Amino acid sequence: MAKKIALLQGNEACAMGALYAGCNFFGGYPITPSTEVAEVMAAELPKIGGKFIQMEDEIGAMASIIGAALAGSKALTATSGPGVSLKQELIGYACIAEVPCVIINVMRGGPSTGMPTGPGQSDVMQARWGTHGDHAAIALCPASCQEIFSETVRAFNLAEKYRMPVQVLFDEIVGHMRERIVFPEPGELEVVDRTAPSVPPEKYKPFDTSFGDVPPLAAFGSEYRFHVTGLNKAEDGFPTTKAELVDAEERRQIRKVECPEARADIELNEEYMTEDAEVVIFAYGSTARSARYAVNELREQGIKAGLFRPITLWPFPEKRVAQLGEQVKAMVVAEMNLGQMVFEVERIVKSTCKLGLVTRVDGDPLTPTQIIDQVKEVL
Amino acid sequence: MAKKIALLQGNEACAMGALYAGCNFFGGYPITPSTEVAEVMAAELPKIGGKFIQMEDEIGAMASIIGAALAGSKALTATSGPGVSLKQELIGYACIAEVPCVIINVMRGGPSTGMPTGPGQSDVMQARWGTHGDHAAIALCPASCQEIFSETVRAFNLAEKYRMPVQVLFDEIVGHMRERIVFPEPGELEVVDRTAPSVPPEKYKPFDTSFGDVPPLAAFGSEYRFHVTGLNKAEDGFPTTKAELVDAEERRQIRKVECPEARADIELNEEYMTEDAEVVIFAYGSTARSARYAVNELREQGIKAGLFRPITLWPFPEKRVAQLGEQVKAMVVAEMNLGQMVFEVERIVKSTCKLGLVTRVDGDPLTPTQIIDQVKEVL
Amino acid sequence: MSAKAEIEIIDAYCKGCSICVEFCPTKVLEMDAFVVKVVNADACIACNQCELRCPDFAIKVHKL
Amino acid sequence: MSAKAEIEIIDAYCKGCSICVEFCPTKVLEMDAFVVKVVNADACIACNQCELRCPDFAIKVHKL
Amino acid sequence: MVERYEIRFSGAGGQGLITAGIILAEAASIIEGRHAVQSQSYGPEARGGASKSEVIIGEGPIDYPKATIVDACLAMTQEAADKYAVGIKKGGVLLVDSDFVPRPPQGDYKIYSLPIMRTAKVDVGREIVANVIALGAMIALTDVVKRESGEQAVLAKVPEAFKDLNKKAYSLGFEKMKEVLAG
Amino acid sequence: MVERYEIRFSGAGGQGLITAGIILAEAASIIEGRHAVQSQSYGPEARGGASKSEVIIGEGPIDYPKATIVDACLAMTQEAADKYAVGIKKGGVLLVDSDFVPRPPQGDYKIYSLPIMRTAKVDVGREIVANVIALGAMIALTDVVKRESGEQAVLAKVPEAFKDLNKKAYSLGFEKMKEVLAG
Amino acid sequence: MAYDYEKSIRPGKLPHIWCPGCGHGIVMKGLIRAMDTCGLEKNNTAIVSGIGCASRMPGYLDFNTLHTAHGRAAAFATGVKMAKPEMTVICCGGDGDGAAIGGNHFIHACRRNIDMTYVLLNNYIYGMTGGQFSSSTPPGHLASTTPYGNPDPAFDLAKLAIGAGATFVARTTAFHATQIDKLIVEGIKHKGMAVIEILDDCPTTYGRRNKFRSVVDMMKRLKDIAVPVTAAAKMTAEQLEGKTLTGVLHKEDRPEYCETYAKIIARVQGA
Amino acid sequence: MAYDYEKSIRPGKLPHIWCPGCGHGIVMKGLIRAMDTCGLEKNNTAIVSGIGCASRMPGYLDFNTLHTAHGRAAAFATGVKMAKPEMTVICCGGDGDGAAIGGNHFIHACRRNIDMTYVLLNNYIYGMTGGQFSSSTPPGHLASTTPYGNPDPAFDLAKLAIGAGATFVARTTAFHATQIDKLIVEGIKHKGMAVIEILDDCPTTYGRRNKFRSVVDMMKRLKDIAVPVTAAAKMTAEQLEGKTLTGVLHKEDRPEYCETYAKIIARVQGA
Ligand SMILES: Cc1ncc(C[n+]2csc(CCOP(=O)(O)OP(=O)(O)O)c2C)c(N)n1
Ligand SMILES: Cc1ncc(C[n+]2csc(CCOP(=O)(O)OP(=O)(O)O)c2C)c(N)n1
Ligand code: SF4
Ligand code: SF4
Ligand code: SF4
Ligand code: SF4
Ligand code: SF4
Ligand code: SF4
Ligand SMILES: [Mg+2]
Ligand SMILES: [Mg+2]
Repeated sequence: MAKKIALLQGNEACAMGALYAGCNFFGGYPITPSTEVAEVMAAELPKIGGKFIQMEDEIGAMASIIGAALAGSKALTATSGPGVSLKQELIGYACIAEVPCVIINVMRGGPSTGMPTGPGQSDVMQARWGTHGDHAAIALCPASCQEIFSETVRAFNLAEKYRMPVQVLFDEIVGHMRERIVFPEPGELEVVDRTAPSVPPEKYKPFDTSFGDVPPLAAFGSEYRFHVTGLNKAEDGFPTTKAELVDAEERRQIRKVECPEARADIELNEEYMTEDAEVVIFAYGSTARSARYAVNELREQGIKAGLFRPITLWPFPEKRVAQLGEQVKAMVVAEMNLGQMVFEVERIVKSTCKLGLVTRVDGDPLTPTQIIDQVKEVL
Repeated sequence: MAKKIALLQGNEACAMGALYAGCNFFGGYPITPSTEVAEVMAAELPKIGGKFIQMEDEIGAMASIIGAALAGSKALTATSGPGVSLKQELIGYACIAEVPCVIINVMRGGPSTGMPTGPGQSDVMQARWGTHGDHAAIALCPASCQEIFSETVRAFNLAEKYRMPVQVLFDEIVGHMRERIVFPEPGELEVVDRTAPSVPPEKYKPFDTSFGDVPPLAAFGSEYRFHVTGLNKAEDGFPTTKAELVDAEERRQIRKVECPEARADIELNEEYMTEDAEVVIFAYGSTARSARYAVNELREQGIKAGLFRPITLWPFPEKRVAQLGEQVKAMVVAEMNLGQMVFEVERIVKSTCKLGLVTRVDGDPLTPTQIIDQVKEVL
Repeated sequence: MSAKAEIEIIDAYCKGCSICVEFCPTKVLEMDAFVVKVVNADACIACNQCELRCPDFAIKVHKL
Repeated sequence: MSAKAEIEIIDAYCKGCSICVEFCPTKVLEMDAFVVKVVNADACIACNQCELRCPDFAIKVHKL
Repeated sequence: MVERYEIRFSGAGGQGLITAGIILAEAASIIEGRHAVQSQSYGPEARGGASKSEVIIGEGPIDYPKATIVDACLAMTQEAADKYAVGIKKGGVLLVDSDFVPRPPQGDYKIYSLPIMRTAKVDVGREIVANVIALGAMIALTDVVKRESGEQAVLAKVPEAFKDLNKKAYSLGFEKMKEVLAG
Repeated sequence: MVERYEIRFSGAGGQGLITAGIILAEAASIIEGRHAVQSQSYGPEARGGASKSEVIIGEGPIDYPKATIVDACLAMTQEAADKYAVGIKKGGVLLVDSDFVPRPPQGDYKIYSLPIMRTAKVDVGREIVANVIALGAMIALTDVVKRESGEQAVLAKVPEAFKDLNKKAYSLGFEKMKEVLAG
Repeated sequence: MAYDYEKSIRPGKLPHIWCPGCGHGIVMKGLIRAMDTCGLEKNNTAIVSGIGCASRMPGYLDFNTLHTAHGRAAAFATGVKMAKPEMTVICCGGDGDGAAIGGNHFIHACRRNIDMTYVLLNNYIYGMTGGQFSSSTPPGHLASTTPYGNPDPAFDLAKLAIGAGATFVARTTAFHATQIDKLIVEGIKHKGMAVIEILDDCPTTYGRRNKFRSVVDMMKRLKDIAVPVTAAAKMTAEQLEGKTLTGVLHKEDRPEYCETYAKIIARVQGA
Repeated sequence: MAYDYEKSIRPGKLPHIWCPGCGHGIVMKGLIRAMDTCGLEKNNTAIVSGIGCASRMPGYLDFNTLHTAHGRAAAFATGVKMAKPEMTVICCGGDGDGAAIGGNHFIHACRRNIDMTYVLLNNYIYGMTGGQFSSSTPPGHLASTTPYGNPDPAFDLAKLAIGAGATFVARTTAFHATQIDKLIVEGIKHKGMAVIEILDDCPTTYGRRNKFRSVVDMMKRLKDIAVPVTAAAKMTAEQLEGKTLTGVLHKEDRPEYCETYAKIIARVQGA
């Protein structure tokens, strides 16, 4: 049987990916250029008995998905820069209370209202550091409609597996463009559900680390009942200020994402012609499409260029970038902002290769030519 | 005449510093451990005809100070992590609309509600990257009550001079401890006011770069009238999506803070025994007090230790840290979080010296002993 | 019957919503592709409805 | 007069607010430094006021 | 370098040119199994005023998703022509509505004109199908997809009741353009 | 190393021990011109339950602002003693209220006791001055500031109407402690 | 002479960005007439909005104008007003901006009874973002996020404002063009928080989806549903079914916030 | 037998953290009795709060409990309820939490008429943070941020809830202990958004500053100001000056939100 295919907008693909992953709750607030995600969810969720709610604001939207997730749903919200900024406090809540949920950020130009209909990639550092306090972050950054579909599925999987909020960031360009999507059959892509408790209800502790760094999570309304708070908490979920308990939970929450095994599990990169590359372009999202175009051009001109495209932005793919840093003469970071991921790249490759940066924030995408010029300048 | 002296809490010193700097508007929302700043302002402002308003939430508080600042006030708000997270969207607004104002963040443990009465230093990366979009940031981090006073004055000066929001971050320890303050006489510390327009009203453009990267700012209710928006704007203050104009304003807003002259003007560090140091401890806020204690101990033990204490956290003191990186064998970052400024230090000194990190997040301050141990381990 | 007002239409502002046409009690106005035009100047009774209701500042009633 | 109820006080919960003392219509209770104590057990009419109003779950009226 | 063909549809907001672009992209990528990316203008300018829709078609994956040098451009109004009939490749083509674009921007490309709106109004009786006429004409002009693919894509998009109407519109556009080309 | 003297006041919330700490810090840093840092417990425990106030006094700037090894500690209640009479230095001192701390925690330090609350109630007639009595006693015990400095700092803190009362309380505390020390 | 709107509009800013037939232009004209009637001084007046189509209004008006973030107009305006109580402060913006995301600032401004005039353009929809339902979209109606009809009950915005403590609350519609300025004038003259809700039309994102054939249809509906409070007094509940009261719905005298604060300053400084 | 509160309280969690005399404990007892009367199943009930002293309540109660962020209880609760409409959802929290920072979620939950019961503990103050005034502190009163008397008018929270569309609104006080559970029971049984405001006392941060000599004094004031709605009907405006109405202040029938949504699902799936 032929697979279902369709020409879909990136935002539509995102909604379709969410549904594939088992999403059955959407809480949102409209904002350009993300609104189509909500619109598709509003139409599709009732068909599967899921719930769509448009909340009074982005804070309420974030609150609603955390509430729904604790009641057992796979919950999604979609927004853009201003909305993500408003959600910061509750993103931190989802981190500390270890609640799986997915946040889509279709990036526009900013700061503030900025350029609502222009593309941007200037929320990538915010995805790591936006909320106060220490916490880990997982952020994915697809570059095509098909990949938006699959990365949204993966975002749900990672949220469920690591019991935390996961952000998917893509820029307005991929969010709004249309490409062919081949819909995976059910079962074709992995779909992960949170680990349910295996102990009897009276033994259940929502942060029982005897099950590892990611304790099983029950659902409100099941035979398990439990307490959730945004304060530092002990294994039983109740607040504590005991130094050793606070220390343990804070460090565990970073470790569960940043230990080598988790990093390896979460990391996903695409490399293009890097094997023999002397210069590697580091680019993500739609910018990586221009970069790929540039790589082809450069190769034609006899320059051994390659593309490193992180699909997982956070945790940052330190190891692989370090390896490439040792291999190449130069790395060129291309981003649709005034320099953000370049700080991470610099941190990793500083001592090993030259570094170039090409940026753009005027509402138009970086062109292959701009990237090519920067590569030549750095070499 | 003897100077006025008093034993003041850090938070009280902050309020006093603000008044010294000419602050005449406070818009806030209570939150531990920052509330005393508001309490003092509530008592003091009416005495000088200033205005104190407790808003309905932190977003409203931030909005109110931007409004007041545009009406000509020197405006302050004070909060802590959760409040800063909520303010992120409007901090971005103040950036893009170039409105001078000062935000105090008395840092507690967290993410989320975390440990409301415990100290923390885990909002320092948020101070740089918390809001979406590209923007510059100025963040100061005093370590004593006297310095809270003077850095609050400096924060207002920088806000006015660079026409932007400035954050002052200090941890609960300095915020809540009491020390002697010697009040500077009027005139003893510099007090800067925003540059008023020099052109006649009909010629006034609120972002007129012919006056430099920081255009003069008029006040609502004066003979100048103008338009302010959070959209990308042209020199006349009206929205634009013209690529070259957007590009120019976005880059200017970074440049006005990050160009070498501005950096030199904004940067302030304290160094202790660094001249001949073979190992430098990089620490800020109350942690730097422990670090200083540790330096003394280490020196007694014959280890040539020194302390580098950035008072200006952002823009990051890249140049001086790089110099020290070349001088020393190792740098040890000590912070009351799980590793934040260490990323910046690593980025700068990666290729030149060894790097150590000692962190603490359990509600107690880093002790000198912990720091000493880490120094010895790294060496 | 003679016009009680002169109707000025600012073509550059008119978006052709036809509100003025519909509200004019004496059918002075008519749509012309994307903008409105005066087709029956003499019928104007200077009631000001068109000016009052035009969302686009595109029509002015100059009483004679 | 004989007690209509036995009054149980959980010292560990009692915060000594004295609400129960004030609301007891028959002066069964009295403050003793930081906690309440029964001083006039026989007078208790089992009206339940003390239990109802104690904010701390510290007093129980066991009807006899 | 993967070979790419870039087409831009432009006109007034509400003329259905976004849809025309989508249909073309579907014809190329769903029906013919090639690669296509469609994108469009958003923002204040998309609401009223001029709007545009771009389709890039290629035999392999399309990297850069925006137009670089346009192979073929359609402009339905003068405003759209002034704003969007730019960056057309040397030797490319520009098709304009002869009634609404009195002054087609000149350049190193061939300019064709057809009374598209008029055809919709007069020959089909429904202005709303102007975009399908335009699509037919652009396919005739560029041969970027097969005539049948375009038709199939159009028919897949419209409700049963409007299939005949649109079929007619598509054919009219296609044929009128071929006539012009035949000179 | 700058020499530092660490004093901790602890007791029940509301007993005024924070104020006692502040007054001591003022005596040292404002009146005697030395260096002092005062800090206290915050949080749920500060509201009811046990609370503490720490003062570090030194001749030079005080770096680490929290207690490291406590030279002298006061505990007004058993709960406070259990929680906060810890980390007292070898050879240090612990002063407890004899009525409210039946079981002072033992250690390598000297333990003294005074009926502080009782003195306030019986000798001064106002429980509210217990903290000033305690302050007088701690100053007598430690000599960390001069007797007069402490008194001056107390008087600077209270309204005119209460000056005599507090003066009396301070002296009582000071003298009773000296008596105990005199053995 | 035709009404001189231009003197209140910034040179070169017309045509505005609103769609053909959008009621926001009609309301802006009413606001201009009202400010004119009150003789407001341009330099001494601030007009503050949030984000949305309606919130673009300040950009056209030749006063001190502040286009803030979505939902925050009332809070920014509170800062302006507290800082310079001598200024006249007017807020304007949409239903979504003012009552959905901005609901909290709105109700607290009402509670404080701070002296400003809030012109709330209720077009039943989020226009700017393409027609998602707002908290004032009628139940059952269609919007881009309610493909099966809106499940949400709608706010009665005037009732909300009254519940929150606003001391002047009025309502009219874009059809009742001459009432717009009359009510705004009353609002500006009122000392305290004045809310003027104006039922408005968005042909582009609301009208089309909800089967209005034209803007004029939408105008007719506004005309039909409006019942002046005075008339309503004499009507039965059945007759009022589906109708909306217009005119001044509530007016009371309470101390104004900035004045109360000024008294505190005077008291403190006097002492 | 004494009332068995323990069966609803998590083992080992008492004593609670509230200060001596804090009314929050009295309200919690009322809530326990009410849930008991309604026979709520522990596993099928969620209790959601924000941040504040009052918001610590869920931690003690042996149900599904969710202690969220300051002001967000109603929004989290909306997510829980929409996800599992079969659960009983109860919100509780303070005046600051529910009506100051949380005002927007509160009014929108009222508007939606989603089936939950909101127990709003109004102690006129921000207790947790040490006594700053809240949006329900009476004008003129003292708080740590109103050293010269509160300039802010106070919300009438019940009026706000009614204005926002809540379909069941009641009020009582911590003095009227037996009325607490009666009204909460009515609220839980009511299908839709039920708001029960309970005037409460905070001796620590409000009482002392405002010259109440004791908790009992504060209780007496609560007794004095309360007038049952029924009695109020027969009183003059003067007699009602300074009084607060108690009892069921508003009750109406409107479609409940989750039910409306369920109908949409049924319709879509049926089609
Ligand atoms: C924080 C934030 N959230 C969402 C948006 C997106 N947004 C812009 S305008 C708008 C709605 C506008 O509706 P309304 O206020 O009713 O005004 P209208 O456009 O209908 O006049 C929305 C949701 C935004 N700009 N900022
Ligand atoms: C975002 C945020 N802002 C502020 C605070 C600080 N805060 C905690 S509780 C509280 C007020 C609590 O008052 P209320 O809700 O009335 O409850 P009460 O303590 O009086 O019972 C405040 C302001 C916070 N935790 N989070
Ligand atoms: S003034 Fe009246 S009669 Fe004259 S054109 Fe306008 S609407 Fe028609
Ligand atoms: S009402 Fe105004 S915009 Fe509409 S058609 Fe008439 S003149 Fe043109
Ligand atoms: S039951 Fe009544 S009479 Fe008995 S002790 Fe309690 S309050 Fe007093
Ligand atoms: S009411 Fe309860 S807490 Fe208060 S004194 Fe009586 S038993 Fe103790
Ligand atoms: S979208 Fe609606 S509200 Fe916005 S300008 Fe167009 S008609 Fe007006
Ligand atoms: S501070 Fe007030 S509200 Fe909080 S527990 Fe104490 S008495 Fe209760
Ligand atoms: Mg609207
Ligand atoms: Mg309260």
